Formats: sequence, structure tokens, C-alpha cells
Amino acid sequence: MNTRLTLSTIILALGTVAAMLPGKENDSVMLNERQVLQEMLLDANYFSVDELAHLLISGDPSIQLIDIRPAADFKEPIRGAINVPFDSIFTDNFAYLFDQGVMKNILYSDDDHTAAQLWMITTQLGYQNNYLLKGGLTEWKSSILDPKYPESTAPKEAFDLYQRRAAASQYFTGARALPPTDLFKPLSPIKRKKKKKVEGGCS
Amino acid sequence: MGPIIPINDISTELNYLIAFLIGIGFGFALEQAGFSSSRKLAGMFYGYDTVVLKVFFTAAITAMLGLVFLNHFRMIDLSIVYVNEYYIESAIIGGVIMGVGFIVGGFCPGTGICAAAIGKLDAMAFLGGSLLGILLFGETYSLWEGIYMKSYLGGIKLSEVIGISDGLLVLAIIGAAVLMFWVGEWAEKRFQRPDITKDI
Amino acid sequence: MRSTILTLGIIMVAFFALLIIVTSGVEKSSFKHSAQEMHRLATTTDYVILPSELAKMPEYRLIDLRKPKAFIIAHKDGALNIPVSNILDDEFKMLFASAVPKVFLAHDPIHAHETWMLLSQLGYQNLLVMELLEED
Amino acid sequence: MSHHNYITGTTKYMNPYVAGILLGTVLLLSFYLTGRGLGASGAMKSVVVSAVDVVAQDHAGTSGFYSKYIADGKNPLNSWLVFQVLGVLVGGFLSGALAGRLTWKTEHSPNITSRKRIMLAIAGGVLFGFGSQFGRGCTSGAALSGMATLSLAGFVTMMAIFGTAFLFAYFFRKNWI
Repeated sequence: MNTRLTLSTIILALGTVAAMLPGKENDSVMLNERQVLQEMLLDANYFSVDELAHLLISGDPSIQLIDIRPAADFKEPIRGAINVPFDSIFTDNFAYLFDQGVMKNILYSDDDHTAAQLWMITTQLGYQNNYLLKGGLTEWKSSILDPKYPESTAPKEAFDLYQRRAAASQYFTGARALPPTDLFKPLSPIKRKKKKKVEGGCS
Repeated sequence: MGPIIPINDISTELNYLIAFLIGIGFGFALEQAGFSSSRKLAGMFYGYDTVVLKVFFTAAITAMLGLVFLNHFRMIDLSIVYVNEYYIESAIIGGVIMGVGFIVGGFCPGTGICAAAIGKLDAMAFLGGSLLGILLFGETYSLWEGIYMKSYLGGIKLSEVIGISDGLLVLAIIGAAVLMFWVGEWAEKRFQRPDITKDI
Repeated sequence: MRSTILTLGIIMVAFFALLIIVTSGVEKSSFKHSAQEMHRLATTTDYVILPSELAKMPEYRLIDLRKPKAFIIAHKDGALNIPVSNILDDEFKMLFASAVPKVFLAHDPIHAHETWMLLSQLGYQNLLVMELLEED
Repeated sequence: MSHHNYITGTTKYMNPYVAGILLGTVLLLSFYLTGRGLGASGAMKSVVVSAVDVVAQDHAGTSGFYSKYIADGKNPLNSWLVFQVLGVLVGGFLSGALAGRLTWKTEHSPNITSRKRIMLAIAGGVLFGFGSQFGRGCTSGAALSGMATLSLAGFVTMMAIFGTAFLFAYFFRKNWI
């Protein structure tokens, strides 16, 4: 048998096998279930409302608040938040927002429900720098914007916390509060370092 | 998990060393195939020597099959691998100009470099000409910029355009290649020119 | 020529063998759904139930996701304690795969929703979340 | 004898199919290691760009074509393809030396003179260089690597190059046959 026939037979056989392989998306940078579970258990992936208030007051430039409520419900967001409705995260191609290496995205919705779902999706896709606001907007409103005075029997820490929250409330709702638009930052799509498309070609 | 270098952020120096080693393999394969001879290359278009067809398609199919299988076994992430960007006009116009250049000059840049390495003077002339051609394009770039950038379709794949799976497209290409190999060997007998083939 | 083919063949087989060895160490994911499918599932499925609805269900299995210590102090009758960190253990696979509705008690809503997402993505069905306050 | 193989004593090239598999394996290795295919014209462009940068820096900085390769003071010669092409030179030389094909010669049909062949090679080079920039890659970068990744651009460029060469082959037959 000459080389051409041998080669033809081999490549036709391999090609037939290749044609029968199921076409599936490759997911090498995605996390598997154990890695996702590890991320879930990591406290560092969650922000409490008090931590968020502290970051906002200190003017941390690296945080990006993402409000994932439907666009129709996007009223009175936490200051500086941008609206990315959960329903449209794939249709409107917001991937560049979630998949980047510079800003810390803090996701929130009314409560933990949809925010946790979105966080799971981004985490599983291997996107980094996405964090979850514990308790969502409800918790933010009740604890930071409208803190309750602790009962007189409460421990001293509760009073300290109330002091801080009252100050934060003053900061976010008081007369000195800046109009929310002032903190809107221009978004530049930043490619994540790890999954960077290779530049190639011969041109 | 591949591609190894972009995923693992390997240093530039090592990247260049690997580029150099891959280049050695590339040059070795081209020279061994006989691509360092312009008359052997041109034989493709007159039927007396179809080595270009055989090597080109065997190489493309080997790499295609390899990528499909590596992707299947999750050894390579094809979404990172560079897919040539498609600009309809510039790809066709550029291809046509290169086609004329091929039949006139008898080399393409890769084979020209390879032939120059073993001392072919016409290959060196060809490479000099290529540099001139690139300079010419650079100097007249403003004239072509419109058409050069027109109809950008991104890095799309043929399989996406036709709407079939990668594997099926590879099988179709293999079918076509097997046929072409057969025609090529037939042509080599039909248009045989012992005087030339002996010479090169 | 035959020897060249043989040599090349050996080199290629060795090359692929090396690739297989290098990549065999990588843990494979066993997710059944892609991110897009999970997004669709999450937006279309209402898996949160109220205690009143639970009472109407003929059969269900309560699963408490808290740490064992908190579970020992107080827990609902009939609840099974599976801390979130153990959710992927092999011993619970049979339970999740069974047709009985599995109800996660959401003392911590974030972890309950995340657990629901994780297990749903692995292809398990009949998963529910019941939101509770810590006092209940 | 200009063709003398120091190993086997013959002038035979490798079996084209075996050479093709070898080339394909190198290409696959390149994809596996670096995520990109092979190329040649890109390195030549780096040479041209750096030459222009040395001779006429202001011109290079303002031109739409050159400026993107020398932006932020980067050296166009410091690129992946340049090192790869240096490798091609070494690899070609090694193979030629092993097979005994190292000679200074100009290959041409007996119907034309060496001088004419050189002129034609330069003309072909100019066309190929120009076309490779227009088409974003040459036969190796656009056609071969492009086809391996099943990219549409690769197939279109390959068809255009070989189709045109076949069409024009008749007019240039004297140079080759």
C-alpha cells in the first residue's frame, strides 16, 4: 500500500470519528463544582452592608456597584450603582463588566435571591472580582439608611454599631449628600488577564 | 490545559524561546518537503509536481484533526486560540495579489525564508522584494485604509457560517483532500516532466 | 522511507501520550447545564416555598444547611443536617438524585440559593428552598 | 554534483505526506503551546517597520500603518513572529545541511536567464509582500494556520491565492517549465 492510500485511510477514519464527536463548548477556565463550592464558602466573597458603607464613605475607587433589579424597578439605588438587569446579562452582553480584572463588582438586588444566582453564574464561568452584598437593598435600607436605636439592654457593641450607622445614614441621606450622578464612573471594558484572546496572525 | 503560554502567563523570554524552537520545526519541515525549491513549488500549477498540495493539505488536516480532538478531550481552549479575522474585501484582494505574486515569484514568505537559508539566490531576491512590497503597502496605506478595514466580520469560522459542527466540516475537508491527493498523483503521471523533476 | 514513518509515528504517539498525562491531572467539571441554561432556569423557576405550602406537600425531605453545632442547638423535626461544605459528598448523591422533593432551610438565604444553583447545575431536580428567619 | 546528500547519498526529499504530517504536528504544537499558528510575513513587516522607524521616525509615528506597531516605544523586532522566523532560518539550514542541499544557486527554467529569474523573483516578492499586508497574512499565517482553526478568512485567502495562481499559471509557464 502506498503512502497516499495509507494516509487517506487514516485521515478518513479520524475525520469520521471527529464528525461524530458531540460539538460542545470548551470550558477550561470555568470552575468545576468543587471549586465553585470553595468560592461559596469563602467569606471574602461577601460584603456586609456596613463594610460597603465604609468603602463608599472612604471613597474606594476600585468598587463598582451593580444593581441587578429589572430596569423598571431601578429606583433609589445605592449611590454610584449602575443597572444591569439580571434577565439581560447574556442578551445585552454585559460580560465585559463581570469579566474583568480591575474593579470589584458588588452585586445586589432587593434581597439575596437573584443576586446570589447571578453571583453563582459569574463564579462558575470563572469570572473574578464579583462580590455579593449580604441582605441586598432591603438590608441596606433598614441597617444603613434607617438604623434602629438599640434597646437599652443591648451590649455596648450594638451602640457603637448604631453610632457608625447613624453617621453613615447622615452621609448617604443628609443634606451634605452629593447627587448620585456625581459618582458615576465611566466604564472601560477591561479584559481579564487570564482568559485573554491570543493575538496572532501574520499580518 | 492548553494553550499553555497564554493561560499560565509564561514569561516573554520563554515564549520567544518556544517561538524559536517552533520556527526550527517549521523550517525543517518546509525544507524537508522540498519547499525550498521554487520550481518544485511552481510544479503544483503545471501538474508535474503536486508536493505543495500534498504537504499543505496534509498539514492543515493534521492540525485541524488535532485541534478538534484536543478540544474534545479538553486539552485546549479553542475560545482563546487565535482565529484569523475576516475582512471580506481585503482577504480576497490580498489573496489575489498574493496568487499573482506566487506564480511570478515562485515562493511565499515562509518558503522563501527557508530557501534563502540553504543559499537560493532567487529566494533572497524574493525576500528583498517582499520587504519592498510591505514598504509600498505601508507608504500607500492611507489609500487602502477604507477597503482594508471594510466589512469586518470578526474571527468567524467556516463551520459557523455553514452551520455544521467542526467535526463534520473537518470530515468534508478530508474528503475533498483525499480526492485532491488522488487527482494530484494522477496529474503527476499525466504531466510528468522527468527533465525538471530530475533537476530539482 | 519506512523508517522515517516509523520514527515520526513514535514521536507523534509520544507527543499525544505526554499531552494526555499532562492533562489527566486536571479535575473535570460534571455540570450538566451551561451558564446560559442556568440563567434561564434561575429566571423561570420559582423554587422558593412558604411554610404553609410545605404543609400541603405529601412527601418531602428537610435539609438544614447550617453547621452541625447550630443544628444541634435547635432544628426542625425530621430535618437532615448537611453543612454547605459537605453538600457535594458522595453519600448524599443518592438523596439528591431521588424524586422526593428536597427542601433546603434557608437560615442563610445566600447559601441556600447558592446551593440550589450548584445542585441544579449538576442536574438534580425537585430542589426547593424555604426561607426562614433565625427565630423560627 | 551540486546535490549530494551526505547521509544517504541521494537527493530525495521527504515523502510529501510525511512532511505534511510533520508540518501539521509543528503547527498543532504551536497552537497547543501558544494559541496561535505559524507565520512569516508578520516578521518581515516588523523588519520594515523598524527600518522605517530608524530612517524616518516622525513619518513612522504619524503613519496609520506603522504607528500601531511602534506605539508606546515598543520595538517591532521584539515580537513572537520574528523569533519564529529566526527559527525557520535555522531549521531550514539544518535540514538543508543534513540533506546536502546547501549551495549558492539560482533556480530557473532553462528557457530564461538567471538575471530574468532574479527580476521576476523581486517582482513576485513585491506583489506577495503587498498582498500579504492587504490580506492580513501570507500562505502560512492566513491560509495554513487559518484553515487549521477552520476560520473563514483562512479558506477565502487560500482559495484566492491558489485560484489566482492557477488562473495566471498559463501566462508564466515559460518561467517554470
